[in-house]
Formats: sequence, C-alpha cells, structure tokens
Amino acid sequence: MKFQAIQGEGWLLTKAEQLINWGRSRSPWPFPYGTACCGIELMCALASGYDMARFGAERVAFTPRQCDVLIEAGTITKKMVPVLKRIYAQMAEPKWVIAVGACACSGGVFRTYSTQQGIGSVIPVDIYIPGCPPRPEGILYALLKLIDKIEADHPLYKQRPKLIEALEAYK
Amino acid sequence: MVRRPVVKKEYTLGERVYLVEIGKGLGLTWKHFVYNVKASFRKGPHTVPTCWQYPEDRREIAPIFRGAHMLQLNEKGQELCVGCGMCARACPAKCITVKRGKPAEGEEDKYAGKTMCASFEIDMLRCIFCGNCEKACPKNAIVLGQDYELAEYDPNLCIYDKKRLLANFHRAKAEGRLKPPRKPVPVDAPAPKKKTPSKATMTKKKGESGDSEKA
Amino acid sequence: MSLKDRVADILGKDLVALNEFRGDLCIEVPKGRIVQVLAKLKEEGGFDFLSDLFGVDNLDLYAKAAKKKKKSQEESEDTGETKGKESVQPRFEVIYLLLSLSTNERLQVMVRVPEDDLELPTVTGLWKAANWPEREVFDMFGIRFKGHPNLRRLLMWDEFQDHPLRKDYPLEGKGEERHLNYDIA
Amino acid sequence: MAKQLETICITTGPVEVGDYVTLNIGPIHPAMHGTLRVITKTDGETIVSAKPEIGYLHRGVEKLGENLTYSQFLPITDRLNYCSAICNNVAYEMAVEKLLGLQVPPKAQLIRMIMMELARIADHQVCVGILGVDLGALTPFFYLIIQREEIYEIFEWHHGARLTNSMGAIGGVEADLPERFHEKWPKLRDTIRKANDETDKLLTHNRIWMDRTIGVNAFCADDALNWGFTGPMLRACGVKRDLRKEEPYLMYDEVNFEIPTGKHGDVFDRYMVRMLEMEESVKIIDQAYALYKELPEDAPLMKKVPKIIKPPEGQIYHAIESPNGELGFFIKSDGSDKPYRIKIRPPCYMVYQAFEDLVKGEMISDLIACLSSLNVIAGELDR
Repeated sequence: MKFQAIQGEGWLLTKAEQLINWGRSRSPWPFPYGTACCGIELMCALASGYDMARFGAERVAFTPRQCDVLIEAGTITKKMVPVLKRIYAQMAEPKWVIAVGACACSGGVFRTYSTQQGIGSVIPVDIYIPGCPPRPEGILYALLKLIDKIEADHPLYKQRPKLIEALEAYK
Repeated sequence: MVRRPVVKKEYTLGERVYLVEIGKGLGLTWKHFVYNVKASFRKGPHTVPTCWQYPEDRREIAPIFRGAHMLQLNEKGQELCVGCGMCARACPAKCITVKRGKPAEGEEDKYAGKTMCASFEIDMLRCIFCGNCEKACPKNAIVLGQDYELAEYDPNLCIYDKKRLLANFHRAKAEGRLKPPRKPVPVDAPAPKKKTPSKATMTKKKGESGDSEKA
Repeated sequence: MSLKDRVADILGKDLVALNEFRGDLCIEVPKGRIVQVLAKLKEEGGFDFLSDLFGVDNLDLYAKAAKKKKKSQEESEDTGETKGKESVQPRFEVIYLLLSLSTNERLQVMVRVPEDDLELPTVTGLWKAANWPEREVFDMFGIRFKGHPNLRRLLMWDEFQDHPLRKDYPLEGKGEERHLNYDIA
Repeated sequence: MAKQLETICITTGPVEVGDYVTLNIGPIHPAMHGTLRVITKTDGETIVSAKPEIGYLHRGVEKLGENLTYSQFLPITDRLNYCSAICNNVAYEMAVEKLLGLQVPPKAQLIRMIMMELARIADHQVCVGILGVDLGALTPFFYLIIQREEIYEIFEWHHGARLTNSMGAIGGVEADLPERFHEKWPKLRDTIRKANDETDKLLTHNRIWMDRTIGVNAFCADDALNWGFTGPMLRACGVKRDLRKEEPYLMYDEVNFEIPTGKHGDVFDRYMVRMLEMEESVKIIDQAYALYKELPEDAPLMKKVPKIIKPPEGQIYHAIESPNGELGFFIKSDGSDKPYRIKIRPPCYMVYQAFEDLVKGEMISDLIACLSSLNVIAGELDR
C-alpha cells in the first residue's frame, strides 16, 4: 500500500516529474562537438539565421561538465574514440546524445581502416540524423524530437532502480 | 631559433585613443539592431536579418535539393524501377541493395518495365546524398527529393524500404514537390576552341602509354 | 632548352629513366644518390620548392603485369627463361614533387625502394617541408628515413602495427582498436 | 600550476612534466577546431615548444580512392576542405581531365570559376569569423554567417547541396547557372562587400585587435618557402605567388585581379590578405559573369566522356589555388576504372607542420590566434 501513491497515479510525483521534464526540455544545453563537415552546418544552426537558442539550447559550453546534450557532428576516427568516451563520461547526468550526419551515425562513406563505424557502438545515442551533412533545419528537427523525448521521460523512476525493483516485486 | 621579422606597431591617434574605434563598432551593432527590429515588423516574405522561425516558417528549398530518396511512378501510376541495380553500383557508400524480380501474374500493368524491383533498400545512415544514384538511373526511377527531416530515435528505422520510398513519392506528389525532370546537359561535339589554352591541357598526347620509356 | 634537356644536363649519369606524360616530367634517380640529386636540382636547376613527397606501392601493378605476361606466355607457349624477373623490381616508389618558383616548372623525381631495404636518406636538411610528408610515408608504407629528426607515426596512433596504404592491407582494416594505456572515465 | 591547467584542457594522453609546464591543448579544446591537438611546453606564459599532433580525423580518403571509381571519388573530395568543397571538386575534376587529355568547354570553365570564387569567399569568411571568435570578437562572425547563407543558397540552387556540393562531373558541369544567380548576384555583391566592410570597421582599426594581431607570429618569407607554405599564408609573408596567375588554369588569364600581399607574415597580415582577397574574388566573379553572358545560351557545358572512365596509364599532378593555397591531386592510373594511387596535397598540411616554428617564443594566447589564422581544416589536413 505504501507505494500506491508513487505508482503512476500519484499526483505529487507526476507533477514533480512534469516540472523536472519541463525544466530539462526547455534548456538542453548543447556541447557542440563538431569534428568535421557537419560541424560547419552545426555552426550555421547555432548562429544567427537558424538560432538554436530559440529552443533553449542557449548556452553553448565547450566543457562537457556543464552540458546536457552532446551533439556529435562529424566523423569519429578510431584514434578519437577514447576521447569521445571520455567526454561522454565527463558529462553529468542526465545526458543525451545526438549523432549528426552519416559519419557519426554509421561511418557513412568512410568504410575504412581508421574510421569508427558509428558512435552507437561506443556510447548510447538518442537520436540519429541522416544526411551528409543534414541541413540546419534537420538538426533543429532532431533537437525538437529530443525535447519530445525528454518530456516523455520519467526522471524520478529512472533515478531509483531500487524503487522500481520494489515496485516490480509488489506487482 | 626562429627568425622573426621585426614589426613596428604604428598607430594613428584615433587608434591610440581607441575609444573612437570602439564607438564606431558599437554604432554599427546598434545600426544592425535597429535594422533588425524594423525588418521584423516588415510584412511579406522572409527577409534575411531575422532568423528563420524554423518549424513554422520554412525556408524555400531548391527543387533540385538532394534530400531523402523516393521511387517515382509515371503518369499512369506504374513503377518505373526495373531493378537493374545501376544505382547500387554507382553508390560510393554502397548503401543501396536492389533485388530484381518479375511481376506476379496479372500485375504486369503495375510496372512500367518488364521487370521490377522485388526489394529496394537504402540505408539512410550510410547515404551521403551525393546524387550518384540519380545520375546513374537509366529510367529516372530513383530521385532525391526535398525531405530533410529525417531524424529517428531508432537507427533501424533509417533503413528505407520500397514501401517507404514510394510513400515519399506519394507525399511529395500530394504536396506538389516533385522533382522537375533534369534538363539534358548540352554536350559539345566539336570543341569550340578557347583562345588561350590553359597550361593543364597544353600537350595532348593520346594513347601514349605512360611507362613506355621506363622499361 | 627544354626542361627535359636541362634536367638531363644537370643530372648526367644520375638520370636512370625519364618519362613524360601530358606535360608532366617524371625522372627516376638511383636510390643511393637521392639527396645529392635533389641538392643539385635545387642549386643548379632552380627547383627550390618541395611541394610534396609521397610513396606509391606497386604490388598490384606488378601482379597485373605478371599476369599479363603469363597470359601472353601461355598464348605463345614460350616457357622458362624470364621467370622470377618481376620479383627483382623494387616494390615501393617515393616521389618528390619539385617546383621551380622562378620558371613555374614542376618535376617529379622518383626513387624506387625495394621491399628488403626500406630505408632512404632524409631530405629535411634541404627542405624543412619534407618533415611531415616523410613521417607520413613512414606511417603509411613503412619506409624509414635515415636522419629524420622525429620519425614517429603521424596519422595513425602510435600503437598501430600495420602500414595502411600498402596494397596488401585491406581497406576495412584488420579490426584494430585504439586503447589508451590508462583508464579513462 | 600544471595540475590546474590540465583540468581546463582535456588531456588525452599522459603528460610529462619536466622543468617546464607541459600543457596539452586539444583535441576538444574550443580553439582547436574539433580535432587538432598541440602539446606545448611553457615557461610561464611563453611557449618553449609546441608539438602538434594530427590524425584525429584521418579517414583513409586516399585508400578509399583506390577502391572507388573515378566518378565515385568525386563526392569524397567534398569532405576534404569542407568550407570550400567546390574548389576540391574542381581540382579533382581537372586532375582527371588532365589525365584524360580533355579540355572543358568555355562556359563550363566560367561556371566553375564563378562557383570557385564564391566558395573562396565563403571559406575566407569562415576563417576570418573564427579568427574573430577565438580572439573574443563574436560579432563579425554572426554578420558574416548571415551573409554566407546567401552564398549557400546559390550553391543549393545550382547543384542541390549547401555544403558538400559535389559540383559538376568529370568533363564539365552539369547545370547552367540557376535563375536565382542572375537575380541575386548584383544584390549579393553588395551584401558581400557590406559584410566585409562591417568586419573591417569592427576589427581592422580596433586597438584591441591590432594589439593582439600585429607582430604576432611574424614569419620570414624564405622560411615560409622552405616550409612549403602556399596561398594566403605565403602571400602574407610578402611573396607574390598565386597559382591563378603563375599557372593559369580555367580562364583566370582572361580576368584582371590583383594579388594582395602582406609584409611580415603576422596574424594581422594574414587577416588583411584574406579580407582583400575576398574583394578580388568579387571582381573576378564580375568579370567572369560578363564573359559568361557573351556566350550563347545553348553553349555546351560538358565534354563527352564515356560512362566508365578509363584513363590511359600514366601519372599526373595537377594543382589549383584553393582558398588555403596549392591544392594538388596526384593521380596514378593503371588503365583500369579505378585510380591506382591518389595523393592529395593539402595546403594546410604544409602550413601546420611549421606550427612549432610559428609559435615558439610567443605567448599561449598568441598560439590560439596563430592557429585560427592558419585556417587549418582538419578534413584536408588528415584526409
């Protein structure tokens, strides 16, 4: 009975979750990790003309510690993989990853000895954007989709694996 | 040690005082600000200084823009693709797989050619949108449309099958965004000679084997 | 005097072969005397700018030629004699692209490097520009340059074993991964 | 001190700390353009040595070229210098045409010239903008980006892509200049000039800008030649050398333009050379457009090339003046439909290898200014 209030119908927790989600989705601070061509289009998307800041991606920080969304734009080579892993590890939870462009998604045309075939095998990716490079609109669309995903998240459940375990047992 | 030319910093008075130039710069940014405010009140089509309010105000895309692929039908509603696989061979990223098939009994009039593609898959994550498939297609069946909103949560959804490519076409047709047929490129038969030949093609030796003298 | 004659004049005996294709002159010089030849070209020929330096692996080319030869041999049913002559051909080439700033002429100087003696003298003393290209040739083909100030891998990471631009290295690699020797995260 | 600095910049390898402070910058430092890494040894704030490490964007383009056909490799060249992809396309196309012994029709040459110069302007704008951003002047970057969108629009309407253009084909170009170009060019010319003027007003005579750029990383001309510099970097040192003039390709010998040069090869001179070159590019486009208008509307755009290109055996090297300098393609053909060996001579590769000499004895903050002014594009540097 104790868990009844938390288990979905709980008004307070749902509202708290909504509040958290609202806050998170309105300020996805990006870490623009542009390594190659897609970085230039990402620059366009961030700069005037498209202005990603309209969706709350206002503060572009170049340190992973203060970012929520890792926008991986460009090729990741095998030499770079440890660096990418490190950046991802340095980001604080909650964190999301957008893979921009063919190279980041799957290696693209560079099916070669030195290119990592997609960053999905290295770090978890939330959104894949095909294109080589995608238009700035394509990047903005992905950001909007990411915001949708953040809004549908359950931050309080996710943070407490033990609680979920208990709930599962309760059922 | 590295040699460095000595550079004398010679400033004019205005530069030395330095507030003059700062003032000029600030004036310029204010001019932009006023211009932008004015432009935002202007009616009519989008003007440059303000930004494109993307989801609502979409930018005009060139009709030849290379976006998501689609498989075209002809005016009679027949599939143009014959499954020859030329696009797959021309693709530098090797992201297209085509299987050739014969149309089933009684369905021949659904296809323009005698054969058809049994399956047609494009891995959009690999695709680099270079347009080589479009150039290679002898039937003008596969074209790159104008869709650019391709982001997906799941990478498996980015592998477009035949159904989805045809759906792309139907959607584009409904919205009137079909790609105009490519104009034939005027190819020259007898070359009109340039007045001064560029150095790159100064010597014309055809059919001369490169290593003949080395052996 | 055309460039061809001039180069032949300057080099004299050092000129092994000369080849012109579409206006590009390529000369072959002996491996041992490459630095002297380049110095001579720089001083006397006026080729004072090194625009690039790179290697070529001729493995496939020889295989193709051998195949062709074999085919023609089979056709003419002429057996024996010329067997094993292809293996004598040095496998690698290193090409120096020279440019004369005053006359705007370009010259390709080629030197052949056999597989069992992968060593060349460095030309960083003549042109500093040869620094990274030589490192790249070492990285990609495994040709060592004697006297190079810092002959390490340039493009691939240090622990990488193979030489990727060799023809017998597969395009998609052999599954190498880079691991740092300290723990990240 | 060492510890503190290390936390600011993300290190990716073990750093050795000797008498000097070893400071690792990159590869994800904001001033390192994504993929560059410099390991410096500093004495206080003065740089004692700076070792650049490259290869973080080595994608195996040359090896890939050996496994693709001649026309398949064309889209890959876009990904070399992605700020001015058209110059790479044209350089590669011209190299293959030289191998085939082709000559492109004049109209195609003019279209190539116009597009290349537009790409050059876009490239220089990015370079100047980023140089400003790295030195703390954000405003010009935004003004230039607004203007650059217009150029991208023309690219999009001509060959269907904004950045990775894959313009033309071997043997010519595939489309005539779009309607939009005819409408837009007079206006675009003014906006380009206006944007440049504004950048000029904001930066050139600004005391802060001058203090941070004049005399920084000054470089001797003979050193520059010894290191293999080309392009704006060499011209900033005072050497008047431009492949468009020295080895005219396309129709550059029929247009008049100046070669702007600097004096000392410092950051300010490089910036000025780039700014003046944009102006010259506008002039070139104007003249080329006038020449273009003289040609009949149905003039040929393509030379007839077989569908599968099989050049004769041989090896050629062809170079053009890309925005960064001499961009050359060496192609060795063995008579098959795939190139036997492709070697790309990227301009910033030669410039970047002199980085240690460029920054030795300067301050750390000047290192950032130096790196931005070199306009090192990692895609072309590492290939």
